[in-house]
Amino acid sequence: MNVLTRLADFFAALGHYPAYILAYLFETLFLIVFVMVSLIAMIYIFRKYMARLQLRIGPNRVGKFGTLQLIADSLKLVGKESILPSGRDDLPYRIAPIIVFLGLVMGFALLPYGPLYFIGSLTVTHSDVSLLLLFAALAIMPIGEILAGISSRNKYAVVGALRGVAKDVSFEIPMMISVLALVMMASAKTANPLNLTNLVEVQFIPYGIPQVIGLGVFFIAMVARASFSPFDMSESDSELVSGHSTEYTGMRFGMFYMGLFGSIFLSSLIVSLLYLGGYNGPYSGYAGFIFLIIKGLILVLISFTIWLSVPRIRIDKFVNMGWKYLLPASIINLIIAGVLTLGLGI
Amino acid sequence: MVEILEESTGKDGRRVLKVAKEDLVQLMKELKGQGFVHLSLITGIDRKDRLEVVYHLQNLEKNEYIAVKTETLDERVPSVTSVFTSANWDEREQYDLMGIVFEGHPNLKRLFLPESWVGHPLRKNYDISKVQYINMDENGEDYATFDPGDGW
Amino acid sequence: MMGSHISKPDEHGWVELNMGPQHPSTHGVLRLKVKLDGEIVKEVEPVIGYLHRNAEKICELDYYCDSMIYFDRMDYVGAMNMEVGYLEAAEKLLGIPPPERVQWIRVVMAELSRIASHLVWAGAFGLDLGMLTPFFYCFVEREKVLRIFVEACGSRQETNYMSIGGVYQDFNDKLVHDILEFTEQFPKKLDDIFNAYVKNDIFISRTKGIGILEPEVALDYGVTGPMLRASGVDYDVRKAEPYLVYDKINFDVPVSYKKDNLARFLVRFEEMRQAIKIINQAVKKIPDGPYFNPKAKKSLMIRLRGEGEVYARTESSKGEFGVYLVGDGGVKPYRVRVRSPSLKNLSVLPYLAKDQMIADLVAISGTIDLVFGEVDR
Amino acid sequence: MIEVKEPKKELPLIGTMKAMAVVAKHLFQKPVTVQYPEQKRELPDRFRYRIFLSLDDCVGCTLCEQVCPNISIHMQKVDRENPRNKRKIYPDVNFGTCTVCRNCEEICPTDAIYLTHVFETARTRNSFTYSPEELSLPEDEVIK
Repeated sequence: MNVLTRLADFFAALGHYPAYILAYLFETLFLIVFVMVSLIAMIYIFRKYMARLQLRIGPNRVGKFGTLQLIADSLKLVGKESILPSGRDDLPYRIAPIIVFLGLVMGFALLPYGPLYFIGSLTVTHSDVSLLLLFAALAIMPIGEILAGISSRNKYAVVGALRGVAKDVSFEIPMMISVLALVMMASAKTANPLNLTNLVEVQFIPYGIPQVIGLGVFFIAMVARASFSPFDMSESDSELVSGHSTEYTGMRFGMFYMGLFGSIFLSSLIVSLLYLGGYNGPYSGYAGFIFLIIKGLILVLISFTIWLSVPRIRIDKFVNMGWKYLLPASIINLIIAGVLTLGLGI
Repeated sequence: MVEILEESTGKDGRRVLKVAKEDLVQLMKELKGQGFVHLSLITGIDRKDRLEVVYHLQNLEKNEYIAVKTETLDERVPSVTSVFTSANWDEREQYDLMGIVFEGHPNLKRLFLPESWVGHPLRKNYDISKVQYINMDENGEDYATFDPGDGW
Repeated sequence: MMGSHISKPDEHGWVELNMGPQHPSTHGVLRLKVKLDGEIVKEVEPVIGYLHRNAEKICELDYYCDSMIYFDRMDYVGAMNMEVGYLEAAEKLLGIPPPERVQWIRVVMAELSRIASHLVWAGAFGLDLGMLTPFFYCFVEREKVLRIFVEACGSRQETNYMSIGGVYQDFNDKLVHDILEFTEQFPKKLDDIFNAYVKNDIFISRTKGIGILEPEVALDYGVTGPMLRASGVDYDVRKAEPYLVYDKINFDVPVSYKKDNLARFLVRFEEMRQAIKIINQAVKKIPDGPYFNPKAKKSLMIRLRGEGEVYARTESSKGEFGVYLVGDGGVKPYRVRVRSPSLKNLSVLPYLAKDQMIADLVAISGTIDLVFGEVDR
Repeated sequence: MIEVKEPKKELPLIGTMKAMAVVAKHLFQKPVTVQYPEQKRELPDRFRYRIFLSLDDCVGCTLCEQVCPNISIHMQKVDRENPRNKRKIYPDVNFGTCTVCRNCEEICPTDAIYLTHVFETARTRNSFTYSPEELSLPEDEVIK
């Protein structure tokens, strides 16, 4: 029993197809609300956490404990004039932030969220290849950033976009190879390992334990994907002003900003789903969603600590790292996974 | 060997050598050979009838600090950039603020003020009551103007 | 931003990029005209003067005692060092030596402000490299130093604490107590900050072996201070030509032979530890006595006359700070010339940053420790 | 002279984690921020900002005008009976350019001009200059 069928049952009087169409619509709406709420929560948590690490208090004026600060900030961003640079390439310039945001929402739509008390499973998409779809959706966001960099006709932005390309190329392959190892391990237990739900449910032992190297490689790749320090070369604020988003203002900039925080949360959820057992846990039939969120939040806090305490790595060093260390490590991890699956039958 | 016109000790106990400006570069070369590898400071002094240029040199091994003085009547002094690289910016600064032309300097541009600034502010006859405003043209280069409406 | 729009590459295929004067990493108003070949910096031309006030001219128009506040505003993160530098020259020219007590007080204050200056540098260097948090730890500590300054003289940054022939206000027991309290807890905090930086592999990879400055080149460009010492030249004005009472204090001059960014970082941190050592000794040794030379009584402040030429140099937090004063017997100086160490240190940037990456250009300009009040004056 | 040694080389990642731990440790420390209008730190005795003028003590000697480095002080004619101030001139202060250097306080022969702890001043750009009468009034009366 999941949300979709419950909604469809609710609208059953309208007939089979209209009921499902309406159910999907409402589900998408719920999802977007969830994404927005989690984004605001993410930015609030980041600002509070950063403030506490830096011996400050953080937002505390608007609302109790500054909880309404983010709403005020987003209102400010919406109300701001969007300044368009004169030499821009108009269409890519306008659609780039939308692409980033769309990629983010699609990523969230493909995750299995696990069951929550009486509502049942919160999973939105029921596809047998949701793992592939998820990584396809994840690959959309960098395209938006590159488009933004090239179309805004600014030298800083172009250098940022070039760095972004170099970065993406160098972590993408190790990331996919470490996911391949996961699929290999899962294929021994389930007939359809490309389905994320199956992939999570076969993790009696979280895959992070047999595949420590894979977890490390994947986590680094996910940090690089979300592009915060130490891997924020493409928008390094002290070198390239703001990288690909230099020429963006107002809500367009806000979309990049939300894309950044959203992808931190998204990558934390993905890591906890793939490697830390996702929504598995005691009473997971009732509280699976809560387990997932807790695991995700712990990873988010770790990510924030990394962001705040580690200097930016240089782009050539990162490319070096991607090809010389991450790629071999992920291949070793693949071999280990093979040995574990075929030899020991875990 | 360079003819030293006058050798004295300043109020701070430092040796002061005085040379004609024709001998300056030669003297600098000799001093550098003697271990004065660090040209610390170039100062121009407007003595109203003449311009005085003071070079402070330092010998790190002997821990000695001396001043070399030269004078000019026509605002022209040979550049010592061929001997000390550090003279480059110092001479540009003195050209900028004092109006001393260093002959043989590779890149004698103003250091602080925009190129179109009128006058050299450290001169005693510089009129500070005339305000100059600085603005930026389309290429990002600064220029100075007397018109307050044009400046920022 | 002006000049950051795409233009046609030049004959080498290099693109000109204009960093600054408003750029997050330029510590004020430095403008760098950079020629880029992809990520590689081919040519750098610093353009300075955006904070130029011509302090030398203003000092010429003012009385000897008034110039102090313009010296405060040169190196505004470590103002006491500038005051010491100016007074070294002015007191020699006017013939008003400070009493013994004042000399010890000045040493304490100069070293405190050296700590304050280096802390700003350490935090800002972290920001240059993309470390957000240690910046705040540095500033929390710096705030404690500034609190001592407020207690001593009523101002945080532009202190105007020292006057010709003395200091404006005397030390008291509470100040000594506060300073000792600070020096007691500071080394532990400093170690924390230090560890937050150097334990980091990425920090090491960003600094080690980058921006190598050979000692011959450094001397040729007139580089002084921690940058010169990080290049392996053991030279410190406090040792070579002791002013105030530095010859009565036991301290070491940190030197590194590695010549790179990391060496400069380590030298500056070691200088802070040595400064604590100096303060601890000096605070306890402050003798009793007048805090003002009676020859420079308050009502006579504007009637001091000086004649002759004096060049005095001190070791400020940036390097060798020299003041050349020429007096003509009047109540105002005839010519004031300042040797600002940051300016000389900046002039070596085009040499250091050639053929490095943009990220390293930022890191190198961070290690130079630029303060634009002093560069532009 | 001491030679600064490079720090011991840490294992990859372990060193980074140690540095992160140093930062994360501060999570449990108290914030240092002061919430300004509600909380105020006590001011040290020697803190100085707003300049006050005692009209009865001022003798109009113009020393403060001479010593002011920024030319923030100008003498103004004030019609006021004061036997010590025959010329009837008193200083005004432009707080827009005043650097609070304390030179005027130091040089004043009668201690008529002095700096105080008052720092919460709020003026518009056209009214930075305090006339001699305003200088002698408390801040809240001036703002009125």
